[in-house]
Amino acid sequence: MSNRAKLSLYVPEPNARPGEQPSFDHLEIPAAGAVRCPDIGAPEHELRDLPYTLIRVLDEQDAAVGPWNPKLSTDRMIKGLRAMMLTRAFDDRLFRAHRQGKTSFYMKSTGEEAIGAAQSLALDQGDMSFPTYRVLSWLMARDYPLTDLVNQIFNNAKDPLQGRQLPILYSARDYGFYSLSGNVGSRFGHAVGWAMASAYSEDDKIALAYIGEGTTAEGDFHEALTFASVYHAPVVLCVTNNQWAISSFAGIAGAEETTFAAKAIGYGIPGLRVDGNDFLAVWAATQWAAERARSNRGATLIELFTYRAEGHSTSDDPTKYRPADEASTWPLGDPVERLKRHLIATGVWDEEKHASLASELDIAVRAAVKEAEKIGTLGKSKPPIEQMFEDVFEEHDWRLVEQLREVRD
Amino acid sequence: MSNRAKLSLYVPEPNARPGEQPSFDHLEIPAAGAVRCPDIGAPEHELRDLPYTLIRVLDEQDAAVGPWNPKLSTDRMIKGLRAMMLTRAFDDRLFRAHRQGKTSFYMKSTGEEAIGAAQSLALDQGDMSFPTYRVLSWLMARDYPLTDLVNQIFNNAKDPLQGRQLPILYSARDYGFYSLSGNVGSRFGHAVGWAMASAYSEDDKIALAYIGEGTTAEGDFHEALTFASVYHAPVVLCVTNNQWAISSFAGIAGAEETTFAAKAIGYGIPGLRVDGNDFLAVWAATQWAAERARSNRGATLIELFTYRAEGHSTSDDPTKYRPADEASTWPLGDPVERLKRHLIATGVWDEEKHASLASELDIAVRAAVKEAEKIGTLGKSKPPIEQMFEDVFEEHDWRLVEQLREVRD
Amino acid sequence: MAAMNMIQSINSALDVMLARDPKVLIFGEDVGYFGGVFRATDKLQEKHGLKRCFDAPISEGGIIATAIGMGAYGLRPVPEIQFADYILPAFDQLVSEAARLRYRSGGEFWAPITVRSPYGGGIFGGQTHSQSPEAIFAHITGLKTVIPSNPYDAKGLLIASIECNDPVIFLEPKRLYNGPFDGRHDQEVKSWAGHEHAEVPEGHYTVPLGKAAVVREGEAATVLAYGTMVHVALAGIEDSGIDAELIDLRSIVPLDIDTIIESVKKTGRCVILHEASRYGGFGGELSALVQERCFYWLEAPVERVAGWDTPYPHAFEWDYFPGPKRLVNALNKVMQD
Amino acid sequence: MAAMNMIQSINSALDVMLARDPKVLIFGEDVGYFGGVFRATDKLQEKHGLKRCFDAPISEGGIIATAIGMGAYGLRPVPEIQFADYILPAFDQLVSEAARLRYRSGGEFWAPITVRSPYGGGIFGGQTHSQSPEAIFAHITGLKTVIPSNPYDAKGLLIASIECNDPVIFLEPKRLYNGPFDGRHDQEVKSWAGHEHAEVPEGHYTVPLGKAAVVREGEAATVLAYGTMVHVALAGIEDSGIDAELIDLRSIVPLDIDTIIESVKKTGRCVILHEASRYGGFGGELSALVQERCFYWLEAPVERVAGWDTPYPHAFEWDYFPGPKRLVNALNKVMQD
Ligand SMILES: Cc1ncc(C[n+]2csc(CCOP(=O)(O)OP(=O)(O)O)c2C)c(N)n1
Ligand SMILES: Cc1ncc(C[n+]2csc(CCOP(=O)(O)OP(=O)(O)O)c2C)c(N)n1
Ligand SMILES: [Mg+2]
Ligand SMILES: [Mg+2]
Repeated sequence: MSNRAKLSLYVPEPNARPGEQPSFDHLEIPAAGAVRCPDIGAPEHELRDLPYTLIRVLDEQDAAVGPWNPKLSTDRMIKGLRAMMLTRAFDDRLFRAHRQGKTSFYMKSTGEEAIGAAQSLALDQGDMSFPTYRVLSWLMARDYPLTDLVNQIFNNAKDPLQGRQLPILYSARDYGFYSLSGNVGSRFGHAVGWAMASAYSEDDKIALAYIGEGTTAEGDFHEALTFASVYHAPVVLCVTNNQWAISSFAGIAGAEETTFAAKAIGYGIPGLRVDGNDFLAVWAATQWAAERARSNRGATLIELFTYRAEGHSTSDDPTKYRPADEASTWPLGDPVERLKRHLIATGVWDEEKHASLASELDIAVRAAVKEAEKIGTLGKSKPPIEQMFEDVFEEHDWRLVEQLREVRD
Repeated sequence: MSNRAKLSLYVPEPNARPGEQPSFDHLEIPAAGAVRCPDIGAPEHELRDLPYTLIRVLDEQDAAVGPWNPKLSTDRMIKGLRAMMLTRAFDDRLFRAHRQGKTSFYMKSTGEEAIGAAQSLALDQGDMSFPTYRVLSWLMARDYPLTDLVNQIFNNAKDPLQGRQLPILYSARDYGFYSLSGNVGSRFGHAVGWAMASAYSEDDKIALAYIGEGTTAEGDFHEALTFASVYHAPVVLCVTNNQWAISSFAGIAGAEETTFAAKAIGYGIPGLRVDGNDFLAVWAATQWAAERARSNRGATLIELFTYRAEGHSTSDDPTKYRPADEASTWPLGDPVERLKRHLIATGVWDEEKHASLASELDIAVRAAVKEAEKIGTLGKSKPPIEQMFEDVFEEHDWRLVEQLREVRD
Repeated sequence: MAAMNMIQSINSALDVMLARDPKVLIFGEDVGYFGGVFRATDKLQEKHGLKRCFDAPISEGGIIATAIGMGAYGLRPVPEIQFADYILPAFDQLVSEAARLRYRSGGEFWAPITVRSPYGGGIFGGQTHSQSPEAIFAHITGLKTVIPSNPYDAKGLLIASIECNDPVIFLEPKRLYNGPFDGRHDQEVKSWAGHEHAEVPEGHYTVPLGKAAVVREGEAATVLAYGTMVHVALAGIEDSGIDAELIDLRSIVPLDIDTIIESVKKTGRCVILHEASRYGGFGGELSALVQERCFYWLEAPVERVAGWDTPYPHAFEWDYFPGPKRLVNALNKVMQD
Repeated sequence: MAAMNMIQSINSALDVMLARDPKVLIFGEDVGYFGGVFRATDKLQEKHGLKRCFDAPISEGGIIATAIGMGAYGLRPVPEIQFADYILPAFDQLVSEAARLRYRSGGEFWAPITVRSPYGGGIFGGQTHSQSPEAIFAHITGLKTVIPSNPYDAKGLLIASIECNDPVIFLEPKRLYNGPFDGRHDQEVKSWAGHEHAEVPEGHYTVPLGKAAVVREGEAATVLAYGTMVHVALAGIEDSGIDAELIDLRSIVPLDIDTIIESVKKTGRCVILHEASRYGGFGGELSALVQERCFYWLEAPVERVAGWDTPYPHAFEWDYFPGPKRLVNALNKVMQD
């Protein structure tokens, strides 16, 4: 035996569990406007401070301040607000539809709506996003037909995905929204390949990919970043750090040790850390990274720091693993509220307009659900049985021909 | 069509191909002794300069200088020198044996002998290394029986691995040398699990793992670092950057963008970049990382910067993809020569002793090869046929029983 | 004895082993404080401590790699993969490392790990929460693959797997967690309460790996099944009115070849039932083994009933899922021939 | 026409497609300047430019993920995985992504990628340069798996694969690269020179996927094989003196079921030959299909000759590798019965 000290295994734990006092005191949150905005041509080694701070534009007085202020037109901001509000209205209504047995599954993105909305509007038509299940606001910002969403969720005869997918795992090519899958992380590298293909083809389109902070632990994350870095792929790689991965806090993905934006440093690419609940900050950072990509300067990693305000999905109860009041103590607020207050502060918006927009959107969502219900909810209507065998391959082989025949008998 | 500029795909290329002038002018090589040696208790954020420099101890005058000087006893240095020289003698002899058809395969570690030798001696008995195929000097430093190595290489009746493995994919548990496999990278995470198990068991043993710079692109690398960081695993993770991965230069693994040591930053662990041809620097950095691990401070990533002086294996000819004289222009020299010169400079060694040691080792290697040849070379002798079926499981099931019977018929 | 559903009996197996052997530890996504998305590890962290049952990063490859390293050190890790659909990122670790470590190291190192994972369909989980990947494991030399069909077996087989010194893939038919399911999806959901195999001893016991169970004796035909399909098979046999013998394989590696062959030689007819898509599925191996060894006893071709050769299609769950009706058709077919 | 070995014909297929279709590009470990460890991409970078054929990081998962993204964009990438043994880190990408993209997206996206990879044994490559993983691909709905056995087919099948809009696993029997190999390992190494299928057109042509080749007509028994085993089978048939029909499957998905069934109905006897280990191998599927569809024509059990159920054992290469002698034994067995 040596006389060395005993080792002991360290296992991270969140600072509060149900029944305990939640606290975000450990967070260092710089004031809005405090972080510098470097030139997109700046070399990576001059950017290594950025992963350790937090880019913010909307200040405590609801003003847009500092060098990252994207100075958006009122129109664009209202479009963004609308997309976020629509997302929330839709989430609420469809979550209830799940409770009512109209669908097998649902997932909300409450508190994270700024991300998809700002990025969808900041990128071009023709650019391609590689989404997670939590960026419905991307589609909302591009006016994807609500009824088609509900048809997919109900897996009915008009489901654009022919009943083949779990609810909310949309695909919407024309809206710049790549096919989702239940596996987390496995499309991150597709975005890099898509971006490389665009560059190979001397096109001008870029890609943007999302991954949850929990999912950064997958090998896919590293492989995507490696390829993006080596081939200078025109891609914006986004880590949505909502601090939870089902019941696991971000410390299980390494958040006790460093930030997710800091992972960029290991690949020699810029890493930005952004207030994900600040629509304007998300927009600005995305635009900065998109410009880098478009000017052949390669990939950027953006950590969008936010908070998953509700449960993971219809399958879990978050009060089983975190304090019920944790959401209310979260210091970066609600993205919808923050943009609304900013618009009011600048004089172009008011409570009345807001309420009327909210009710307009609620009506639109109800109408879409109604229309989809007419076709049918889960199990009451489904695409024709041939659709079980279509698209396995471009053309059927004898197995599928025989099996379709057998099913029909 | 938008009027954005066209993108174009970037593909890295080395600065010289066969027929061109090799150049290492782009390397920044700090003087020996120039890099600070922080306390092992220093927090990660104070260490972020270390991945961008190069820890060196042996200076141009063959003196050991600076804060990283491990101040080794002459005995230890001579032990290290011996292990390196033995590795080289063995490599030369067995490479020739391949040419003579005595074995199916061989791989040399020429130019990289300091790494395994220093680390093997710097760690404790009972610690476990998770090797690549290029750290034979680890076994040499721990006096693994030469004949057993050759028996494995010849896959003869006395092969300790029972003829089941490709030559040089050794396993030597009692020598702290984990089982090799042909797959690159896939044991990197085993080291982390082993280290976590040691900590879980309140043992005092640590693990050390190797990976080639090319192989850092595998998902395994990232997954291992993630687990090591999250659970503070007592492990030393080493990237052997010998600048080539078969025919691919290190740029294909991301070396144009940053250093391999810098990957540590993304996990919030220290990253050291070390002159891998400097036996004393390798020793010191290893000891620093081992002390951190042993004091429950968790993992360290070490990039060992070196140069693969010969071909990848017996299967390739490096002059097909890099200038034939690249090795001779490599500025960090030969690890054997450098340690030898240091020992001579300090007065404890001389050319005569060196020559006599070299010939002693050569004789030992020849004797081992002879002994193994007596048992048999590839195809002339092999373990008993039962060994094809042993160790698939702890105990045979009926399939193996039946198949052994069939083979015997 | 206590009445347990399959989740409880699995939890009990883990609890017993954590208490009995300090070398046993559990980790996986959400298995710690939360107790797993299916509650299989419920309260184990609270009871045995943070370090015995803890959350892992979302990294199936990392989980298995780490488990192998722990196994090589001398522990007996029992990692959980949240859904068998997500075991694929760890496939290389399982095949190239766990399965091969003992062989390639000449017996110096091995990986006594038990990888638990919920698998199979029938829960409206869609493409990636419903698949049955057993065939790709059965083909891998050096891996054992175990699939229980009831609470009693689940506990006994899981303990046997944890105590086994070989790597074991332990696939839990998630549709059976809360009750037996015979494929009659339009009928009321059943619970395990009152089921004979839901009487489970509280303490330590094992069900040996490689020993099939004859669930129903019969003379007319042999039905081979495992997991959820054991219950579907019973229902199908009942519906068919045919006196079929039903064998629950329990583990597909090692396979209880003797019980299979003996039964088919007796009945002369054989139907194989599995959820996984048919082509290249484990049914092919079973069919080949049966006809190789019972050719002269067979009165009719060995039939396979399986999922179609499509991905698992959410809205078409009950068109895809091989229910009792498809078994009845196959039984009628082998009886006619 | 030119005389080509299999490496040359594969190189020619790639060359033709790079010249014909700007959407075709190649990447993989060491495929660029160096031209691949087996020289399959020799001179393609020089001829078609850096961006058409380039080196990739050592990251099989990353290579396939990237290729899928390129395919979704509209290109036709032809990634190389250096050895089929190393395809496993990309298994999740191939199964969960490439194979499922078209289906799950309702036809909006697909992955027209062709993954080339040398596979199989007989070259003293040891455990991880010798394996035959085709069975685990054959089981995956949405993937095609193609395995040529000679230079002519290799080129024609590879072009057909690249032009196919589905993901294709293209497994190249590396032991056949430089010459046919009939398993008689103690005899002199043969080259392709003079072999009838080594006459290869220089330009574009295809061999359709899903169409088997009857390599030898015969009346007494049917032998099913692919890759290197086609040559072993010919030698075995010759040694046996039995008038067996030999079918080279060429692709195992899609499978040319009609040719197989027609032959077995004619001969009444069938032997299946593959290099991969037997249990759960693709031979099980073939055996099941044959007995399902030809039961009443079969005079003897369908036999399988395959690798043993062990990892690929370096020193025991010729004990493990199924050579002509094992086929002769199986043929004699089916003829006796
Ligand atoms: C490969 C894979 N492993 C595990 C899962 C199960 N799973 C679904 S969501 C999830 C958590 C993801 O957390 P995060 O990445 O933080 O995203 P978030 O849900 O917070 O948006 C897990 C573990 C999965 N879907 N895919
Ligand atoms: C998973 C896997 N992919 C590919 C290979 C083929 N291969 C063997 S060695 C090698 C290069 C490794 O380069 P590096 O990591 O730099 O190590 P070095 O040989 O330089 O020590 C490759 C690609 C392999 N053995 N395993
Ligand atoms: Mg999250
Ligand atoms: Mg290298």
